Amino acid sequence: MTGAAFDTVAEPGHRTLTYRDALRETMRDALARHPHVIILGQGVDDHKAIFGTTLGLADEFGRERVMDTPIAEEGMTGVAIGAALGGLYPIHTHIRVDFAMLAMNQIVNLMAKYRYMFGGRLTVPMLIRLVIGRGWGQGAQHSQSLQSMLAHVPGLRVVMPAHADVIVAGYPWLVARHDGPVISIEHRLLYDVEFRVGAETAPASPFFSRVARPGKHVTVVATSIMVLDALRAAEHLASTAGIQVEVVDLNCVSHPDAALVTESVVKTGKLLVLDTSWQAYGVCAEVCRLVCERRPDALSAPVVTMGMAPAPCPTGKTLEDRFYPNLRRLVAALARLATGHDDHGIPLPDDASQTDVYRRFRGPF
Amino acid sequence: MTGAAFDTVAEPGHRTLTYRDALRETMRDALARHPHVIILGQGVDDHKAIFGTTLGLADEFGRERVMDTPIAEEGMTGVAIGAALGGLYPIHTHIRVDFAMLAMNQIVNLMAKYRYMFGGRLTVPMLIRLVIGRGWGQGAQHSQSLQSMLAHVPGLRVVMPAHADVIVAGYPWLVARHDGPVISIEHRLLYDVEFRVGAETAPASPFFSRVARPGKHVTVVATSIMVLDALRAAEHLASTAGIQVEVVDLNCVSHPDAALVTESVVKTGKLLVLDTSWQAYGVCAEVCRLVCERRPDALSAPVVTMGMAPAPCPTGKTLEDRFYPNLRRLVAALARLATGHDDHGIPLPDDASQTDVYRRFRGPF
Amino acid sequence: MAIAFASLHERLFYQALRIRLVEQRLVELYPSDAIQSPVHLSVGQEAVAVGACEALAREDLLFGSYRSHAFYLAKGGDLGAMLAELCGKATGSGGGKAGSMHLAAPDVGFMGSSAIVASTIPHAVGAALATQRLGTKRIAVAVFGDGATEEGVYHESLNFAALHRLPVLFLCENNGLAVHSTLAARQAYRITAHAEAYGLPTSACEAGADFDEVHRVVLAAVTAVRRGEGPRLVECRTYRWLEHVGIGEDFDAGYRTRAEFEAWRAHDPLVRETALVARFAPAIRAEIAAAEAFAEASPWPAEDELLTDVA
Amino acid sequence: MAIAFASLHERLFYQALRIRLVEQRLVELYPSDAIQSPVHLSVGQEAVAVGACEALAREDLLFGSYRSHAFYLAKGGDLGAMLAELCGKATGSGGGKAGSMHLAAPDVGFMGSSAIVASTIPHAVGAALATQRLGTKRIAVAVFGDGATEEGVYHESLNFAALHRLPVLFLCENNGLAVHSTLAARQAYRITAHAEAYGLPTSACEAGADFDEVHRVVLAAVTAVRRGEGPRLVECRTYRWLEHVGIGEDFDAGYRTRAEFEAWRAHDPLVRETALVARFAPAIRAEIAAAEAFAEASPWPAEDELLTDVA
Ligand SMILES: Cc1ncc(C[n+]2csc(CCOP(=O)(O)OP(=O)(O)O)c2C)c(N)n1
Ligand SMILES: Cc1ncc(C[n+]2csc(CCOP(=O)(O)OP(=O)(O)O)c2C)c(N)n1
Ligand SMILES: [Mg+2]
Ligand SMILES: [Mg+2]
Repeated sequence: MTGAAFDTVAEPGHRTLTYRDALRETMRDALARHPHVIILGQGVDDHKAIFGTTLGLADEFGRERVMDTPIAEEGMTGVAIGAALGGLYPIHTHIRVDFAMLAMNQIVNLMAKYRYMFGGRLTVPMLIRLVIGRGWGQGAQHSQSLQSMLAHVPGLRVVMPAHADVIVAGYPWLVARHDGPVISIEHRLLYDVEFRVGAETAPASPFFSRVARPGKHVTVVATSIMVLDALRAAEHLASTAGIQVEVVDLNCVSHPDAALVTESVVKTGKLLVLDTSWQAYGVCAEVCRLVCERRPDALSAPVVTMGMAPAPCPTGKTLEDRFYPNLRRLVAALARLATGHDDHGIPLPDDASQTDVYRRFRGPF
Repeated sequence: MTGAAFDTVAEPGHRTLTYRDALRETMRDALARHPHVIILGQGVDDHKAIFGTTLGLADEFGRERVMDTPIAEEGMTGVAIGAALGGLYPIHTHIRVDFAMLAMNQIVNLMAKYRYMFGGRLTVPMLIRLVIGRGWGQGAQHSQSLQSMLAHVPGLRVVMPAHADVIVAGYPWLVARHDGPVISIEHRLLYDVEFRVGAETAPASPFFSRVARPGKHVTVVATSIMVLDALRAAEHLASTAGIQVEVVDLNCVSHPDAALVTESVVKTGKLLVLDTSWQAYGVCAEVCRLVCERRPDALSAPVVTMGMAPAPCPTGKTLEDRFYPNLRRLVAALARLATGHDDHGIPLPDDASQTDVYRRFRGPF
Repeated sequence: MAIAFASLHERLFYQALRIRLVEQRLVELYPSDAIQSPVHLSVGQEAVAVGACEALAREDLLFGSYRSHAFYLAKGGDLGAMLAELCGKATGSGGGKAGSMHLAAPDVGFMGSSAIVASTIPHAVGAALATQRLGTKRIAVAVFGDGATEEGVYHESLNFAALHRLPVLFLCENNGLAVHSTLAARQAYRITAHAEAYGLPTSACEAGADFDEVHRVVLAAVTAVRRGEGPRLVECRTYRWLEHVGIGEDFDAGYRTRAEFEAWRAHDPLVRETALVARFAPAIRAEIAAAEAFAEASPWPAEDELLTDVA
Repeated sequence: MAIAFASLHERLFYQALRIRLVEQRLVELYPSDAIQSPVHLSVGQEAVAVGACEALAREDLLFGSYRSHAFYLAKGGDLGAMLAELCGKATGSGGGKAGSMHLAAPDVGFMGSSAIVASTIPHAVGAALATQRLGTKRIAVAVFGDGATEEGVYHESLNFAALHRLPVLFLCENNGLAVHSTLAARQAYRITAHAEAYGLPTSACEAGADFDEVHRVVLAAVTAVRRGEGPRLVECRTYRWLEHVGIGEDFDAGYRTRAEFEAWRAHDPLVRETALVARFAPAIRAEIAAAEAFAEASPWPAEDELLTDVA
């Protein structure tokens, strides 16, 4: 990690834990340390426990603090806002970001605006956890990745951690120090992935972007699980062709570090944006804006963007596989971008070798 | 007008009508020609009649076809979708786009996906009319311009007519020929503005972008009422400094004409994007993507973007005036962009409140 | 204000009259464009706010709508801060960012108001949840119009409140109208009977212009809620004298009759009890004049306020 | 299928058994990964679909949820197209884009199914509005679970349907569960009494495994709706045998007991009437095998299908 906002955080030694455990640990600590924290959401207290991220917490802290809710996204988001206004710190979960469309009014018109609209007299400290995902025929209504809708709205802070350290250091900071609403977007396929984090981590703001791997030939700006894809592609290109890909983890998509992105593009001259959603009006577009407003002259080639195909998500496997970027297509695009031509002769990974993380994922969800 | 998709439409002779009357005429004709058209929305049948755009229609066609509704945006959007599936062509109105946040689930998860999700077996031909606006202390919840959230989602077509001819020719085409859902975003301050349209217009698709004014020194890509601002600024710069601004009316923001935009930027080398919403993840970002993916090398200067300040909309007049771009700041930005420096000596128009300008200004365009 | 009240009636009268005179003053001021903001006036509906707030404690948390001048004042919101807010001044209740539709006075438990119909109803429920968790004594109150009950979130809010027996009062100001639509064009249910389906005890006050009566009905409900008996709903019938938004009358618009208005007016204590009006009006007018002067003398927000308190 | 039925009971039995055997076959097939899609099975709930669809005409429009195999088949959806769809094949009911959660068969009035809880309820209301406007005879049916009634849109849908006396039947499959949550954790109301607050006549069928009984209750409601008497609600109590999504049992998960299941099972005609099972199963199994073969032999969607039928 270079230029990481957590440089100050890493202690000597480290430990390995899954993204899921990072979340569970963080949720547990929040409940244990702060009596005014509550977790609410459909199924937070059941045996599936939001992909395991709230497992055991209802038993430990009681169902008044780890509350199952009716199926009523708008209402429960409003309840969470009211609870925050009443002195609690609510953590509200949705097992699919798609369901948050039902709560857009509360999120966009109320939660995002309470502070400003009342001239700073009222604040809404709370965390909404939204799960995104992909694969296994989830289909059009269970596979979206709607971060750009949220990041468009001033008043919201939206993070998409690609690494457990953002959770372990950042989320305690949110609960203890930040008095506004934050949205955490978590990719389902990350839950099983293991990460190394400092043995002890001090709370620190998660509102940053960072270089996840330094390089000099091409810049990839990526979000969430796509950062892992980018790192794999970078590894492949380094070992097979000596191409050094710089991977920027955008992380805080609502407040991306424009200077960091620009600096990288100035260094490499070549940019590929890799996002979990559609390109149009998404992170792909926003990163282009950041560069266009600063140093478009630094670009020595057209920007390449990759995301979901411009369609709803189909369920059939053959279509679904084409719907998402895969490692082979990513490496191909990077090789073309880095070398400037198609006949670069760089070996591409098998279509079959695409992300074992995805391979390991098995329904039912 | 150059490169206009309606070139074929204009008949010899023309007439002048307001944006409001263009809508009312179109709504009336749709009801008169197509028995399966219904209009539904809060207040469509009252004396205010959606800013006059449905005036008299309930009396003429009956309240079963021009239906007032309960205050239930999610439900009524679902009802409209079901009515479309059942054989009607519903036109659903919201007097503020902000209220459509309550219907995002139906719009994003259902309406946008019905066709694809069922492999083309079901279609949802319908029109949603959303009003955007500005000024007079409407505040944080009545002044948003949320087109990018909608345009991000495959399955939706979103138009933001800056000229009455798009309505007069395009909306009859939608009702008669298009079998998918379309969203019309109408700026409230346009209703009173007069436009010149062909005396007779043939129905034609409104899914296009066009050059509203040709020029060669700078390109402005604008949406909705901002096109009028851009034309005013272009006029000012042409007459005071001989700077020829090319104004591109993006019009169909979900399916913008990337080639047209790129061609203009290749010609001028300089781009300013002027939108009714926030820049981040908005039209400003998307237009940057279109250029970055094609010809970033054509840019001889950083792109300038203008939209709402990155905050919820304040109500007090002094703050509100700063919240929106105005003609003076637009001209200043264009002069700087065109000349490459700040001390260009080009006279700027007064810093009048843009809202006041619109209240006085009437067209025709 | 060192005014001596001989009775509760007099004290409530004073408050209702104060709200009436404030809003009538807004009507006078509006054409000057000092207030460049939409106003949804409560003229005719003041008694609901006054009667209800009398039944509440200062620390009880109340959530309102865009039509909240009356509740803001009745709950104890500062008049000067309100007028300054309407004029977009830095001393306004929201620092000039709120306008008429987003008044707030958290120090007296007026927890904000929203221009999205029904949207603060679940906030009151959430505040009641916080009360329950934190073990405090206060209750929460959701104030909303008849039209707001049509929104899905109302159903969700009633259900959750009833399910957890939360200390929240649902207070419906039923003026029979949503903008220009009558109840018959919008609702297949009766508001009290509907709420009872969720197990909420309800009560109705037909005489919504009678603040004594409103106070009696609301107090009974508030007492039960505060005792921990779970949520309740009170419906007050009332009448909006002026147009939905703005300062005019609109009896000629076709959606209602002047006769209806006259009937309500005939029972309005603020119209009938002229002696009390004569006694109280001068002091109130003086207070309003001072508040106006304060608003006028107040500075505009600094330019950099545009980007403060965003996130 | 030239099978002779001696009675309505037999015919309904056959259909219910067919659905049961189809889903039990899916349970067998699932580990092979031929179906790479979540499945929400209706095992235990088939009788509701069969009894209800028997009361409907082919042209009546029915809207379902992610748990719709039973209603898709009962309404007359093609079995081969369903299995092909589950396998992501081009011949599937949605051309391989729909999966288990989005079955549709518009030709027989099965108007699609959605994975967003409650989201098609207003579609049925809208379809009923279309029927009313176009003067056709058909009615619309919204099928949804008990959990769906918690969503705000349910309130909005009941109100609008009742207000305009639309020809729509609200049919609630109450299996007492939303994922792993019991009714007591979610609802402060009773579903029938709540609907009555909107003026909807309601009826309940406690024996939701008994298709004859379901048919009787639904037919009475459908007849009234078709006669133009306005919307109605029918609640059928039923029981989900398997886990919420997927093919396993989960009585050890802690949210329900096996005893509950056994009680339902003991009353299930498909379990009790073994002679009918023996008589009908072979023909059904043959049909399933043919459908499976069809699905397996079907081609994958062409690559360019990815971007067709978008907008
Ligand atoms: C979600 C939403 N939909 C529509 C509107 C437009 N609108 C403003 S006030 C109003 C009527 C509300 O009626 P009611 O709740 O009875 O309150 P009243 O105005 O009568 O006090 C409507 C429909 C809105 N502000 N918010
Ligand atoms: C809007 C929404 N919220 C949450 C979910 C997750 N979810 C899927 S099924 C379900 C339970 C629905 O229960 P019910 O309506 O009773 O139907 P059942 O599954 O019992 O048939 C939930 C909460 C969803 N799909 N959509
Ligand atoms: Mg009202
Ligand atoms: Mg259920």
